[in-house]
Amino acid sequence: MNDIMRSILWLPEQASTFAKKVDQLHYFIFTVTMASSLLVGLAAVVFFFKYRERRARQSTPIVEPSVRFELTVIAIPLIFFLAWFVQGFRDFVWYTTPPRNTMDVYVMGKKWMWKFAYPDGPNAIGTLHVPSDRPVRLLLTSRDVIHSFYVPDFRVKMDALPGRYTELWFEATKPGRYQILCAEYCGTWHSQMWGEVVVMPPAEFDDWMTQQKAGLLSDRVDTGGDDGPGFHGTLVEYGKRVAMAQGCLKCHSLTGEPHIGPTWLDLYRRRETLETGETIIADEGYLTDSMIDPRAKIVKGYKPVMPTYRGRLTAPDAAALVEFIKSLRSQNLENVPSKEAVYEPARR
Amino acid sequence: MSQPVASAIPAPTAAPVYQEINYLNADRGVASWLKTLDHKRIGVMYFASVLMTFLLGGIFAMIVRFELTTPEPTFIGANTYNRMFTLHGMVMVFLFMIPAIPGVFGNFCLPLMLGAKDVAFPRLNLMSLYVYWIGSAIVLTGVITGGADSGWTFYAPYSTSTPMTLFPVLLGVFVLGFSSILTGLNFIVTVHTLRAPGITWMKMPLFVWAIYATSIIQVLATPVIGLTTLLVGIEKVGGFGFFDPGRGGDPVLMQHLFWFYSHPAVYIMVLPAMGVMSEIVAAFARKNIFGYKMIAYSSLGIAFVGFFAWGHHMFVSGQSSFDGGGFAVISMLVGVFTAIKVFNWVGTLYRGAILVTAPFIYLCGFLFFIVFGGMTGIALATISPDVHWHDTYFVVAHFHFIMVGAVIMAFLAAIHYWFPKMFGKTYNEGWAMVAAAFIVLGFNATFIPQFLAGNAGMPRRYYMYPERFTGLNVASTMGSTLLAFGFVMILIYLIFALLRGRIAGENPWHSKGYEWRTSSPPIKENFAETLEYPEEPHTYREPGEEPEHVII
Amino acid sequence: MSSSDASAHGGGHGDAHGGNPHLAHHFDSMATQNHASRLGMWLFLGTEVLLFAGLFLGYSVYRHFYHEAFRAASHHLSLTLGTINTVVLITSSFTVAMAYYSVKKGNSKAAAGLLTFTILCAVAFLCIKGVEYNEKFQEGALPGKWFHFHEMQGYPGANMFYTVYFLTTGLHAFHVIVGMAVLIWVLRRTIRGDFDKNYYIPVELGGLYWHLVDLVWIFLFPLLYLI
Amino acid sequence: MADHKDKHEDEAHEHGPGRYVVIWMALLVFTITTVVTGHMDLGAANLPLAMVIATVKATLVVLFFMHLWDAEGINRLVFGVAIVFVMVLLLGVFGDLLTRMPEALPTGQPAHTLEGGDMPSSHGMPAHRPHGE
Repeated sequence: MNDIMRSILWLPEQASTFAKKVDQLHYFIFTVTMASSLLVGLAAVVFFFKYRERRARQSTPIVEPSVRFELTVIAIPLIFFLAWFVQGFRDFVWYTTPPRNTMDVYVMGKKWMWKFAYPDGPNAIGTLHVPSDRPVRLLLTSRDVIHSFYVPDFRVKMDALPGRYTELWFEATKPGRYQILCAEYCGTWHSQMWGEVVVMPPAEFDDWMTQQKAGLLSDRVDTGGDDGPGFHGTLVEYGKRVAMAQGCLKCHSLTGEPHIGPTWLDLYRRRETLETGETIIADEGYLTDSMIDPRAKIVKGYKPVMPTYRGRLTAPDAAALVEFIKSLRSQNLENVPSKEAVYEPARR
Repeated sequence: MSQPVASAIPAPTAAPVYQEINYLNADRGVASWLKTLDHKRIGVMYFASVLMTFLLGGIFAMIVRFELTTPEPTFIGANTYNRMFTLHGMVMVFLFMIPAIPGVFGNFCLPLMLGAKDVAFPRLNLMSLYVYWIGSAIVLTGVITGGADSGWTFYAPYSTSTPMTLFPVLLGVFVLGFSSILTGLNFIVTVHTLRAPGITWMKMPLFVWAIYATSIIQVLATPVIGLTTLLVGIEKVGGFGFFDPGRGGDPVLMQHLFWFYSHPAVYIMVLPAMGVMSEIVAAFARKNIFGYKMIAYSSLGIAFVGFFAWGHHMFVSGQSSFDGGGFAVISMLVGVFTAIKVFNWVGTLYRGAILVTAPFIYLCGFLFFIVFGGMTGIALATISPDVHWHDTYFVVAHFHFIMVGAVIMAFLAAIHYWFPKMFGKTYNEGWAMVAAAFIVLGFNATFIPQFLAGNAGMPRRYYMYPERFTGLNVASTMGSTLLAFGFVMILIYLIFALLRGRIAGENPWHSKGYEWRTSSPPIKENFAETLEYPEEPHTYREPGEEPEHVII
Repeated sequence: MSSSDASAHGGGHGDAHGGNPHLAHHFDSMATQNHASRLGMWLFLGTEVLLFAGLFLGYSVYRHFYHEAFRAASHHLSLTLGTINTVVLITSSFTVAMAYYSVKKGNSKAAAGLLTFTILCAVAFLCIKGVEYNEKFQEGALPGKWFHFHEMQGYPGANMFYTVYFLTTGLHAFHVIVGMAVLIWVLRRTIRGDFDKNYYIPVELGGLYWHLVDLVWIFLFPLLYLI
Repeated sequence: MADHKDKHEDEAHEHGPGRYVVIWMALLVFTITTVVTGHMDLGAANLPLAMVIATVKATLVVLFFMHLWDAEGINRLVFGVAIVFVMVLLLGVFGDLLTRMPEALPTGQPAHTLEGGDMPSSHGMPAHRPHGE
């Protein structure tokens, strides 16, 4: 029964305890909706044929509802709606109060990627490793605008507000890889702000965690902590490795001397004049767009030879590249704090 | 199509007469139109402008639909796509849905239905039209100079930090708010002071009740969206920090202020549609409305309780679960009012004399869509499923079922029902039925796949989506072409009817609505002499014949 | 916009129905037309109340978050100027009510004098407000981005008080200017002698708008200056 | 035309200008009291007292200066409904603020003191565990 209903409604897998709970209510609402609209439709069709106009300008009786009829017409929908509300609200309170022994993970939504930080473990961009059959609590925040952490297979979603924390918890039941999507509109690449939850059996997860903590920077599966000082491996280093791996440095110099493509030294927020004559500021949006679609905005004086990197660069790679480009500043700019306004809550 | 059904209408005893000197040609010249104080002319001018904005909104919609045929970028860039769905939302909501039925049919039919010569403040009425034109012009300059890319909800941290200048679009929405306030204010005063003697509150047509309830919302909710656009504009230009989390502001407060207007605004859109449908179900079932008081009071109920339910848009936005519960209960109450209306409409068909015409097909479509749309709305208001559905295509399908399914069906039904009264000519019934079929089919094909995409987890406003949603999106795009084709068909045969349609005569549908008791097109002063209103509207019985009174 | 509609539906256009030139063609009696004008004005006042409701909501939300900052900041506002402004507005509200009363009694000259006094009060209010704003600009007690008021540095959310202060008093000042324009327009017509014992609606509606502006200040004054 | 009584318009409850003067005086007195009480440090009672006085002053202005006292029933209804919706807006939003998760409330640090650093370093979570203990 559960699988039939799930396939009719195109619902994704039920990979968390909350998914099973909420789907039952979903089926109940769906069946009652279908039944009532069929009833109403049937009544309309029966009246439609039974009371067609037989004579021209046919006069019709005055039909008035009695008070009893009116009350039943009010009572039936009200009872169903309130029943759904009670069950719905009970599930919602269950969903918004995490149990006590959850494993906490910090989630930072940043323009078009998700970053995860285990309080005592490694950091990660885009992939979240969680054990199955153990409650996990995510403390969501955002670096710039409102994002929304959404895992369809767990039926969970919560907005990530800039400058403060919101929480979301789930207990994965089936090991596997489940897609994370951003559900609150957040700009150009809102539709590419994907991530992945890797659910591992508890034993396997514990081995992975210990191995991650002990592991050196080089063999870390998901290196690239954050550009804050004091983390093992920063985004900038990760970006540099990606640039070397993808061959960007064959055309873009880091030291300022001219090359096939524009130099990356002091590129960030530099005012560029394009072939079309219009001037733009090379900000994150421009840099990311140019990686995906380089021919769109060619800087004046450079040949359009750069290949597109769509499909070859994941969102985290692109973000790391942008961070790396931002870090390339010649000495004279050093004193100007070019770090954009960071909304991060201080401890209260 | 079988033989045209128009013949079902009895051969009129006298040949239909076209009122030669009517409000259209009473005085000539563009100046007479631009400076008119006649509510009927203002209604016709609203009609023309509203069709244009609907066309513009429809173009944006088709661009969005064609872009979504493939998971990869199809023919426009990410930023252009974001602008397209934002402008589709803005143009459709603020320039078409809110002013459409109150502006066109409220202006045209309200005084006729009250037996009045004009609305209470004719000059304010004309001012409302000008303010609507100015607001639309400002929004259109915004569209040309780059438009907005923050979604029609322009949520705070994104709308105030995006480099895209939102200013013209926000200013346009601010100005359009005034047009809405003026129309609402005008209609409330007209209903209170200009009812013909004999038309008591309980003998007013139900369309007037719906417009009255809508006007209450228009007057009391619109100032808050005016303030929100003002605050977002100041925040964007001046950096005041009212909504900026970095400076102590609270973006969730912006959502509260926005949805305090925008939820009642969806009732501004749907209540007039319900009013039109109450008229049409009575006229084409040739029967008195079943449960007049119930429908009238539930219109007022929706208007009042609609103000308390805005929080169900913010269940997963960081709002507390306690408050979420409160808003969910109240949303259920609003749902009950709509359910009452649907039962009473279907009840009106009982023991009626149903006449199959294009408006009646739209009525059937309307009934199905408002039941389906309304129930999914209630499902969304039960909080725990909303966690999965929020900001996915399930929500998009829900509100399109209500906005396109209910409101635009009613708008089309109203056009066909009052077309003979407004222009004195009838449209071709055969073509109208074909177009109606296209619209109903195309609508289902467009939005039912979106329900399934929403269930499968496809978020809203996605330019590129995971491959697994491709099939549903292609189906939805095909459906939307059907729907667009239906709209074009209607435009064609209505223009044809306007130019060379048959003369309709004073009352082609033989409806007992008050607005049909004058010539068509009506004379400038609406009624030649003051009429008597002995019985409720839509009591279909020959004079002197005692009707059978049935209580169930 | 708001000022013109207060007068638009006041003035009738003399034609049919003989007798009273101010009776519009679609109304049956002056009583109904006056009733319609008043109801229209009260509906418009409802929209103004809800417009300021949004700002009062902002005030109370940010006061709830940063009450120390709000209490400390209110001590930095000059109470004397605030009280003078309140007295000025209440007196102007009184004089505009008296102006309406004297027009109703047919004494247009007294009404013109009282209206001029009200307009002068409005100008005085704006000047005092200007002085206060000037003081703030020097101190640096400015909203959001430009907040560099050294005395209030320690309090979290102090800039929010000045954001709310400038938004509420700014919108209120704008409504004072609009109200002044309406009263000047009504004064011009009183001097021209348009009003008499049985036609005084524009004065009443202008007065209603001015009373609303005073009403908003009655709530704004304690919230910003006292607590 | 409408069922509106004509007599209401003419006799218009004659009252001298005295009423306005009395109301004016009352408003001034209330202003002085609110300024004085505002200064005294009554602690928690300060806000409600100031609000009560402001509401009394407002009702005086509305009833007598704006003639709602002898106005049509519908005008009173319109003003009453506007006030009800203002209360609903305040209740709805404060229903959320008072019961929201503590970490989801703004901290109000002025922008420039929010120290940089993207992610909370591993020194642990916010001060206390919500719902936890």
